[in-house]
Amino acid sequence: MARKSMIQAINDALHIMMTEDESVLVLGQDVGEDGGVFRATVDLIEKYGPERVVDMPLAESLIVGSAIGMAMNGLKPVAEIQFMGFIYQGFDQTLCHAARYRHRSRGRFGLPMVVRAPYGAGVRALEHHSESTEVHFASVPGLKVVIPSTAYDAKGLLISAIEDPDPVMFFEPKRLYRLKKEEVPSEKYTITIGKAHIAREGADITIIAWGGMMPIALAAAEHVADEGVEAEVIDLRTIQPFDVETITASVAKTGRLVIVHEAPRLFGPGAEIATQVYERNLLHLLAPIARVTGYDIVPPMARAEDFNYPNREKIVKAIYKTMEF
Amino acid sequence: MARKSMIQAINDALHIMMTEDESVLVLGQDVGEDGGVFRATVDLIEKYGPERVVDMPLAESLIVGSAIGMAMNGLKPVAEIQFMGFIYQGFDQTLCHAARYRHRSRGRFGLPMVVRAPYGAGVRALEHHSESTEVHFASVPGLKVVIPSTAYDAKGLLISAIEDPDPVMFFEPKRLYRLKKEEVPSEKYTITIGKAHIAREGADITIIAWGGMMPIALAAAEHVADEGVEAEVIDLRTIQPFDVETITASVAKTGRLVIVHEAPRLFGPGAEIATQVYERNLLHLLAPIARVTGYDIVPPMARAEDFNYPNREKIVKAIYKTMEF
Amino acid sequence: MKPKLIQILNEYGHANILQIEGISDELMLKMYRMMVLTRIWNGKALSLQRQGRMGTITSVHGQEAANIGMALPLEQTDWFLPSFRDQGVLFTLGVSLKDQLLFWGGYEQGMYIPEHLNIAPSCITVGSHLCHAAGVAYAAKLRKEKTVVLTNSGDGSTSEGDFHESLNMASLFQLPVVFVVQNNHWAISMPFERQSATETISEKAAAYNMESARVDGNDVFAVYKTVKKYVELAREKSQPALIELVTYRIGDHTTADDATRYRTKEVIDEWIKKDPIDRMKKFLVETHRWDEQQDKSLIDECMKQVEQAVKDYEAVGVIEPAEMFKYMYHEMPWHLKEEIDEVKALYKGEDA
Amino acid sequence: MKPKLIQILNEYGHANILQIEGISDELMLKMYRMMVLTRIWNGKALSLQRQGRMGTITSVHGQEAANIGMALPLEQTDWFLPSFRDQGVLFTLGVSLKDQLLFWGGYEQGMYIPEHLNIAPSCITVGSHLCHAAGVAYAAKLRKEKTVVLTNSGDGSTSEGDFHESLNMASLFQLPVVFVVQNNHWAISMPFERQSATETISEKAAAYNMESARVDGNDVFAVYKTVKKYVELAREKSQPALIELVTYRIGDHTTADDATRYRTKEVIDEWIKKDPIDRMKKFLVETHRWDEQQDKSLIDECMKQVEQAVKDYEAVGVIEPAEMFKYMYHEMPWHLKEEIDEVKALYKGEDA
Ligand SMILES: Cc1ncc(C[n+]2csc(CCOP(=O)(O)OP(=O)(O)O)c2C)c(N)n1
Ligand SMILES: Cc1ncc(C[n+]2csc(CCOP(=O)(O)OP(=O)(O)O)c2C)c(N)n1
Ligand SMILES: [Mg+2]
Ligand SMILES: [Mg+2]
Repeated sequence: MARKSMIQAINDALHIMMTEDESVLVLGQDVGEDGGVFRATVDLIEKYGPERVVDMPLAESLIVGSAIGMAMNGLKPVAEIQFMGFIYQGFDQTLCHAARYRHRSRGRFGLPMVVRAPYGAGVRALEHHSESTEVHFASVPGLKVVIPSTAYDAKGLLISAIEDPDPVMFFEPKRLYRLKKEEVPSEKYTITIGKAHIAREGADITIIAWGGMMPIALAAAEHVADEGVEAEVIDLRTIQPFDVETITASVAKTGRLVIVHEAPRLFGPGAEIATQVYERNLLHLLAPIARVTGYDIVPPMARAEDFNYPNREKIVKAIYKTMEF
Repeated sequence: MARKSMIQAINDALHIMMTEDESVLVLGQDVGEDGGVFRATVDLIEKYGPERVVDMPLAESLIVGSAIGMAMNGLKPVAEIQFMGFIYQGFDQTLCHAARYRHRSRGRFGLPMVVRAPYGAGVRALEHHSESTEVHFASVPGLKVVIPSTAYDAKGLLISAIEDPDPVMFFEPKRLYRLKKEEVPSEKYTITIGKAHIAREGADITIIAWGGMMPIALAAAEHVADEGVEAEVIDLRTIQPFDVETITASVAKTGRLVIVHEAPRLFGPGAEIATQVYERNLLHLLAPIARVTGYDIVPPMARAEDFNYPNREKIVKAIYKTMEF
Repeated sequence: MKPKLIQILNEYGHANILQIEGISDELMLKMYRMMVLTRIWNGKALSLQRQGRMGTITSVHGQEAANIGMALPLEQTDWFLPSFRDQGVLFTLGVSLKDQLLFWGGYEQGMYIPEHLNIAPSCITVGSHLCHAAGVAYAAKLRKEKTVVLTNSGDGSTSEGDFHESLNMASLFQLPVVFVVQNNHWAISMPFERQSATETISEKAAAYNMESARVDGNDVFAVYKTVKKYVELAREKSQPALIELVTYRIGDHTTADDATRYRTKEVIDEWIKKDPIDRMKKFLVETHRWDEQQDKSLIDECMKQVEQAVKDYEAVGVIEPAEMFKYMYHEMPWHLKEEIDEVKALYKGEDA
Repeated sequence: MKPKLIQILNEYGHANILQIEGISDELMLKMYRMMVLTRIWNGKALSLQRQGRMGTITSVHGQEAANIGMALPLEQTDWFLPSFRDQGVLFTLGVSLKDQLLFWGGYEQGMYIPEHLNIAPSCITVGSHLCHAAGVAYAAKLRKEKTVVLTNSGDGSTSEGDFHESLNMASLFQLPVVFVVQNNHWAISMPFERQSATETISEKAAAYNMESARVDGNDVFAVYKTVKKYVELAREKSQPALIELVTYRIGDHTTADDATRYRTKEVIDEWIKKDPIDRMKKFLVETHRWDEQQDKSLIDECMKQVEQAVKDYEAVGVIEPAEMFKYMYHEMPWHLKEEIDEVKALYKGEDA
């Protein structure tokens, strides 16, 4: 056990998997000597050499596309896209190829590959550095989408993603990369993809969140607890395929639901979760499901960033509105 | 007035706009002498010359990207992507640039551009020729998404799209291109983007559909009418921004809703529509909203295509299930 | 600088004798047989399509030498990543006539490639598979295998960004991949000179500091020998190459296309004179390796093979709806299970 | 074939006299002044960043000659499509010091370019804007304007598919666009020789049958004259070009980067000897066009200008939340109106 930040836990997972399995390799922009712009891949090149820690040319379609070829031919590539905002140039490769090779080859070429990318606001950098567009991947049949919210989860989920026989989009909340350190076991462990985690139990209302929204969702839950409202907070962890069972069980108990995500609202990830809950729990619901989300705009640059993103106050407001319906 | 197929109506709209406005130009693969693989652009090159009817190299990112530049510099480009399945290579240009230029330039460079693409099943061709992924565009702030379902609408909506000061994704249901001819006025007319059309009135249940799903939605409505169920059928026409008013008014009246789309279900366009209705009409709803959609799979090739797509029977079944809830 | 066109067997059936040394008679006859078989299969498939017994299909007519010539240098452990006008390559490498009928006939199962063949499923999005090829080659090189990766794409693919990104990577990492581009002069209605700012494809290799060659793609000897040379360089020195095969699309782009809209019959006639099969037959007959009698039997035999494949194809029948869901993931997630149940409930009454 | 490097003013401040004929003293001093101003602004912005008064920012230190030299040949009606290391180009073309502080300081309003300047907002996604440039040039050519389009991108952009697609289009349609690439040797931590399979960028023009040149990018005369030559060719003959400016990124990639992780101080020192401003000053002083006294006043004057800009920037204050929604569409759709109401209700108590 040691105290690790999320970025260290991610680095830890990569070290473990590269040691354990010769077929695991890392590729992306600046992943070698530089160790990645967020330092997710530090010290890998020293240990595993430049052939397994591959500094790629500045070409996202190629990064995803060549990872596909590697996965077809016996490797388990972990591709890093520097920011989610640059992933779209690899969208054709992801949607038309990564997601479909198993199907297209009638099961012969499953692709055990991971595409990692930091997502969401938090570094106050230029345009394209604060995207939260996981829904573009969640809506692609054949992909899995995983988003951790703690250092512990990041390590376990990333190891699971690398071992997964299907392509996994692994989005990392950059605002949490170094926010705090927590105990992370030094050995290998996995966390099941497709299972949500109940981060806080409660009987009055359910909150679903993931990634960068988890700390504020929990803070909101603590806040309303002072006023006697016990919120159950579900960390979704996997966006696709998401854990509909845990969600519906919780809502069956609480009758109320707030969904929190950074992504824009319209046609965002919350819509599907809400719809599934309505389809399954309509008669249990005591109020309309509330969504607390980023707005339907271009993610603002540094100065307006805070206005756009969900925060504790917005969630608390939604909780009360839902409670009082 | 003359009887025209949808593809002829689209061609008609292009002729009218190119005659009326010198800044309108058409670009894409095989749009010139060949007139486009579906013949949407026939006879344009003869009338307007190769400089305004531009056969582009085989490069989708460039087709969208150069259209952006044209729109910045005073033109109104209408770009054709040969099939929706090949649009993803232009996704970065669409999401990061077409959708954002107005915002990024603080209003200076609005982009009056249209990207047309045939979508959906119906030609029984190879993989990538039957996609219905309008949700990838509907979820992008800054874009509009329009899908016509009749020859009349195709003409009026395309003219509106070309005149629109913002980028419009215009998806054409290829299965309806030549299905039948109908009366289409030969003069110029527009249809408001953002307004749905009530294609059939009814008081018992609302059906929302668009594009290639409209004929079967109407057929389903006629079918249940024989059993005394009067369905109101809304042709959404614009997916983003969709006409929430018409929808909620109808559901307030009927209390029941079936949403029909070809696109895969999970995180599909129906989820947002359903969620908005639940948010606004929860107390009017007499049953959960039903979704009749394509499945969450790779669109099948010819032999299995019919199994995947919504048809009259599937809709009728959903109507009865909703009525009997 | 337009590179020289490599030719061994000219359109009159005359071959440069020195250049064909080392090509055994057996191999020559195999080349010829595979070209004939491919053409007969192609003709049959097109006619099935006209009768509504086949889906939309690309015609490989005229490109048989390019197809067969590029396939023969490969070894069993090598890889091939096809696009969509390489039926002849696939047949030569061991894909069955029937599976290709299934594929073009709209059956997903036609996309299955038997485990013993290192062949990717056909890539329909132009150029995307070149990135995959670079990755496959990277994996082979990492493991220090002596494996070569071959890709096929069309002249149109050279305009796509993926072409550029893949060639740059292959050269940077010196990957054992041979990029073959069949320049059949057309990308649907676009002639190559309107597709590309360069006169040839092979000269584009300069941007990647890569070896390249420009070959008469209707000359099976030249195609074979050039591809073989670069396949061996890739194998021995892990060195990539770009090979342009200059050929011609005799047919429409696909059965959905009508090429009379954008090109004249005269040009096609010019190219029919350069037919790869005709010239090979002339050569074989004139050098007494072949005669009309043998030719007739070969054609008969190929027709029989094709007829049998058609029979087998048409015997396959309908697809189970549940098949659609089978290969989306290694393990089926809940929502697909629910959807299968939905489908089963819907179609339970019917044959399907 | 590695093309020859064009140089007029060497690192010792000696210029080829024949080559600078036609560059007036006034223009020389303008070049110098803009380079100095850009460096001072850059240093100030970096120091504001260290103090937490500025966002993440790219440093243009060392690339001033490339920046200013490419800007000066443009006419008022020409277009410029920037990427993100061309502050000097923007200043030279008329963008204010303050607006660039706002932009890097995290204010969207810093992205606004006044109507009289044909400048696109900065493109952060590497290479995408090259496609836009082709489109802008297409529109100009269609209208038969004598307008030239200039783009700037970095060596890293040459790996992207958009680079390839754009240059192919520009050459195919013979568009009046000049693609300038600042080869500053690095794309974050990747040296150019690991980015690209060719030794130079200019030789890539062969794949597009396009004119190209390779220029000492720290030599403002060579940059200016070469860009001017191709801008004029573009204007007169509607002919595209690719120009590689060989320079060096003296600073970290951005203020978020730590270049000591991947490169040594020694290399930087080598390049500091080739500094574009030092050599220009030497030249100006040695040829009696300038003296230390004037230099001191210039620096003072630039510092004052920059200080004023900083004051103006810091006076701007907070953004209204409703600003976020303003330019998403020409007309605001219902859902944005609802969201604005939400935001207004949330923040109504506060200053914002
Ligand atoms: C990315 C992409 N865009 C468009 C298409 C539609 N399309 C199919 S084949 C083709 C032309 C291909 O030309 P070429 O590469 O020369 O191959 P050929 O058909 O001549 O064999 C086009 C545009 C496609 N399949 N993929
Ligand atoms: C498409 C895309 N991928 C990745 C990035 C992240 N990124 C920002 S700058 C940069 C390196 C750019 O290098 P170069 O083009 O040489 O320009 P320079 O920074 O040297 O001016 C990278 C990888 C990006 N902005 N866009
Ligand atoms: Mg071709
Ligand atoms: Mg650089």
